[in-house]
Amino acid sequence: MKLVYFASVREAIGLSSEECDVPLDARTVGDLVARISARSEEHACALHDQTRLRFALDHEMVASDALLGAAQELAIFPPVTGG
Amino acid sequence: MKLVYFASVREAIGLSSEECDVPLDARTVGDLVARISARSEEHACALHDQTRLRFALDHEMVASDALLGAAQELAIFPPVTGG
Amino acid sequence: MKRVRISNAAIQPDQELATLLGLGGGALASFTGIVRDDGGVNAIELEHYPGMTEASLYRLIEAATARWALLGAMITHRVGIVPVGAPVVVVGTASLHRAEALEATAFLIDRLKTEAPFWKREHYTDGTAKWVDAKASDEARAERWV
Amino acid sequence: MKRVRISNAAIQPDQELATLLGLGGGALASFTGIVRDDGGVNAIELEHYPGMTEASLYRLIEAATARWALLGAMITHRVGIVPVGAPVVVVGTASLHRAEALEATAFLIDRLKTEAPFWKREHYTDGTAKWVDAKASDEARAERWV
Repeated sequence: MKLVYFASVREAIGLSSEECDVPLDARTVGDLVARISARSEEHACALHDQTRLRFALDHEMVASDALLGAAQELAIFPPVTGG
Repeated sequence: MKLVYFASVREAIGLSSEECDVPLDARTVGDLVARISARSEEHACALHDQTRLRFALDHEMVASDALLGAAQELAIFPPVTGG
Repeated sequence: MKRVRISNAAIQPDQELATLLGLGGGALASFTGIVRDDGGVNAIELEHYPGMTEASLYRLIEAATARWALLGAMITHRVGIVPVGAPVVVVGTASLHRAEALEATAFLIDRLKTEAPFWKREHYTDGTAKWVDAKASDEARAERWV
Repeated sequence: MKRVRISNAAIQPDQELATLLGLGGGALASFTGIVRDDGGVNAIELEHYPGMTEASLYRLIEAATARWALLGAMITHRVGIVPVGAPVVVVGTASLHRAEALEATAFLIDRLKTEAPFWKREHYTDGTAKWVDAKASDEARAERWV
């Protein structure tokens, strides 16, 4: 799965995208985000509070309990502030 | 008092404005409109149904029971259709 | 900035709204009314009540600025013969945040429809013409703001 | 007519809205968002999620046209560095009658604020910069349309 990060999440992790293998026991977005947190100090810091994050699977906003299914891209970002 | 007419009322009466002396017993807009109706066949036809007319005293929309007071101009017209 | 303009000539919505862009606010909402081709109409003719027209539009702008925190509000209305496809009215408001401008714009056009002394006559392609009847739905929309 | 445009360059609201004037409708409503001078801000920087941005704005336009009888709807959003006073977003809708265009315009900008993947950073005159926090009031306004 491709992971993409935006805005303050991108800055905190220090990457705009990276690849990750989805563990068999990671069924939801929340499961996978918990795994990604373990990658580094920066990941842990950026992702520890899921309530302050928003997620999109293949360009569609989803909640953290959404099933990963066959999605190819998970985006993690703070609440949007356009307009 | 100056009387001014607009749109279908103006066309039905055949005048855009005229002068009228306000009778002492005409206290409201409705009273005066009833008097004006008696001026001609055209006036009667244009003004007989006050529910289909709108009125303005000195440039301010009023109901037919508004007091004439010291107003100088009474406008009589159909419901407005601008915009 | 409060502005009312009655125009005998064609109106350009962007020129009418230009001033509102520079007031320092974050939001500009606008409404443009255009002559619709309603089956055989080739133009409308707008009669108005000079003097009262301007006064009633200013009163609406005063009511809007009393109700919402606006940086500016403008209404431009065309009179005379207006061909199909041409703008008849432009209403615009500017505010710091969007809620105020969006609501004030709806308020101004809704109330204009029932309070400002304009009368519309449709001219048809066959040469006939007919005064437009007021709509009950316009009254209902204006009532929402009372 | 449905159109979404993401622009790196300055946007001209009137050019963005021009097509909506010629769709035969009687009503054009629009909203323009402008960079506000919020105490020491000299520009904002807009980051977005290419691909998802366009998809989410199209989804909003589809939702609006399913809900209201619209003749057209467009959204243009600027990205990159945008100076104070410049337009950031233009939303426009056209319809036969005014209620649809007025409501659909409010719907589109309200939902865009909470669903479209844009992030704003304020650049201050002292050289510092800060990500803008999402507002609870934006969530509340978007909820009105659910």
